[in-house]
Amino acid sequence: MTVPILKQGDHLIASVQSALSDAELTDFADELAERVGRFRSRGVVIDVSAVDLLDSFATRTLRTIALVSRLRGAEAVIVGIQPDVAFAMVQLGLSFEGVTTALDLEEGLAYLRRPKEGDLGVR
Amino acid sequence: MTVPILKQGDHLIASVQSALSDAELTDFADELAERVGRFRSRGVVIDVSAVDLLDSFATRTLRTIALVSRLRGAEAVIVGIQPDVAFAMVQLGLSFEGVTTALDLEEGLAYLRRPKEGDLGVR
Amino acid sequence: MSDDVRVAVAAESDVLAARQEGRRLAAAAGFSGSDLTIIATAISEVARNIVHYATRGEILLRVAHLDGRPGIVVVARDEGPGIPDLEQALQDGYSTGGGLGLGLPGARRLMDELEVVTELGRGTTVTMRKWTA
Amino acid sequence: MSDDVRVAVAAESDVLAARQEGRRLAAAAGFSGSDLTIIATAISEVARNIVHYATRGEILLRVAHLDGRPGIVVVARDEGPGIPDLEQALQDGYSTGGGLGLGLPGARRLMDELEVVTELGRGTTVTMRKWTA
Ligand SMILES: Nc1ncnc2c1ncn2[C@@H]1O[C@H](COP(=O)(O)OP(=O)(O)O)[C@@H](O)[C@H]1O
Ligand SMILES: Nc1ncnc2c1ncn2[C@@H]1O[C@H](COP(=O)(O)OP(=O)(O)O)[C@@H](O)[C@H]1O
Repeated sequence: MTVPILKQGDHLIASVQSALSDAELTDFADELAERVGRFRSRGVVIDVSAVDLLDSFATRTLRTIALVSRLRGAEAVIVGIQPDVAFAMVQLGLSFEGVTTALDLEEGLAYLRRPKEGDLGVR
Repeated sequence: MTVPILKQGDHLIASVQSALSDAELTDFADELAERVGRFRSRGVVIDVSAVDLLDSFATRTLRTIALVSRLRGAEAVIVGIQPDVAFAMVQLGLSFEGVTTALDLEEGLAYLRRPKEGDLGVR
Repeated sequence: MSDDVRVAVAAESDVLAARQEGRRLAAAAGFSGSDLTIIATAISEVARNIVHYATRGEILLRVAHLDGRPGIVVVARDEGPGIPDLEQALQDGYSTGGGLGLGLPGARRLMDELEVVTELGRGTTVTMRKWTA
Repeated sequence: MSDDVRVAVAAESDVLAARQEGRRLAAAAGFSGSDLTIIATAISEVARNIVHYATRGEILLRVAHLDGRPGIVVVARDEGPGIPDLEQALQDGYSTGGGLGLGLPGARRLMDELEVVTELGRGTTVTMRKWTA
């Protein structure tokens, strides 16, 4: 199983499936970094709404993926963390420190499409 | 006793009553995470002005609730910590590390409504 | 002594009762303002430890005097498992139950005195005192 | 005991199997909602540690009771290298493997009880318990 990555205009949307193995997560990280370059993407949404559990390894990996995207020039948002998953993460002591999170895909895309400082003169 | 949660536009306002039991605090955590999703809330104010004591368990739970809200895409602010309560918390060694606190409901809402990066060019 | 108060502690609602009684008795002893909250907070920590680590026990509250100054004595007693490493348990951040590990050291900071007597398999007694200014 | 479940852990896919079994048994014990995810997350951490630090081992899952309350007991056992400094290993942020160092202390926060028995060159056994409310 791999992570489907869709291109939507300037942005990439990656939907992480439940119970992704560590190797698959690592492949996904490589793949996403490569596509950000190929498509010159400005933003990445990582959707984890299908994920039923984020342990310390998965959290660290997703956070790394988000930070790598940013270094490659694309903002990243992690969306769709389920309530139970969020609750267990926080109890465990985990966070996506330094990474933006949003409720779902729609909010994530809205965040990426928000007017930014650089757009000031345009309108 | 449950925690009343009011919806006000984009935001949720939860008023924690005094002497909430641990089970009630945990129910409140679940309920709030669910409502953030249902109402697509962008911010949450947790008002503890009616609370006459915050021990280490209650502090940990409220902090968890605030961090879970953020993972679900809603900023959280804890408001209304009474002077006596704050004093005892500090003596005990407690803090809401990593969570924004504000004086009262008004300041909390003002914080959530502050202009953010995305609002720059628009108005 | 008419001022003696005993609260049986076996559930969380008893923790709330113990801190209310503590607040009341501390006021009777002459404490006021933030001291009442400080004393109730210390009681909350040791009472919660009884529920969490020993399942059941009791809190005894008493007005006492030191050199004529009134104060309050709080005894939290249980016949639970005892504390294997008391020195660690009194340090900030040490918890075997997933807590913040601030209960005992924090209560010590809130009160004037805190002593723990514990024996493995026999139980734990925490005695705390605070005197009016 | 029909409720005993054993999952051999030697690869990452076994970690996924162990947490699925844990979720199933926890539901059978009467846990629901976020508790199921909490228990599965704790299992994931100790199972991953087996793969990462001991190469292979096993997870044993069992329904148990405390004062009539049902709960779940999780035992993660391996014959790997053991943990040289257990006290440090139980602290937030300590990792010899480049991890976040939150696995053991985090699992302790997620569960009601967590104990580790370890001997250098002999192996490690982590026992965790959680009781229904
Ligand atoms: N009444 C008790 N019986 C047995 N063990 C206790 C008791 N009170 C405290 N302890 C032990 O001392 C440790 C530290 O207690 P404390 O500082 O209150 O932190 P916390 O309650 O957050 O764990 C506990 O984790 C527990 O192992
Ligand atoms: N089963 C085990 N066998 C040997 N060492 C272990 C085992 N589990 C944990 N450890 C040691 O304890 C340390 C802390 O573990 P943990 O808190 O889970 O953090 P992490 O897994 O991120 O390193 C590990 O880095 C490792 O040195």
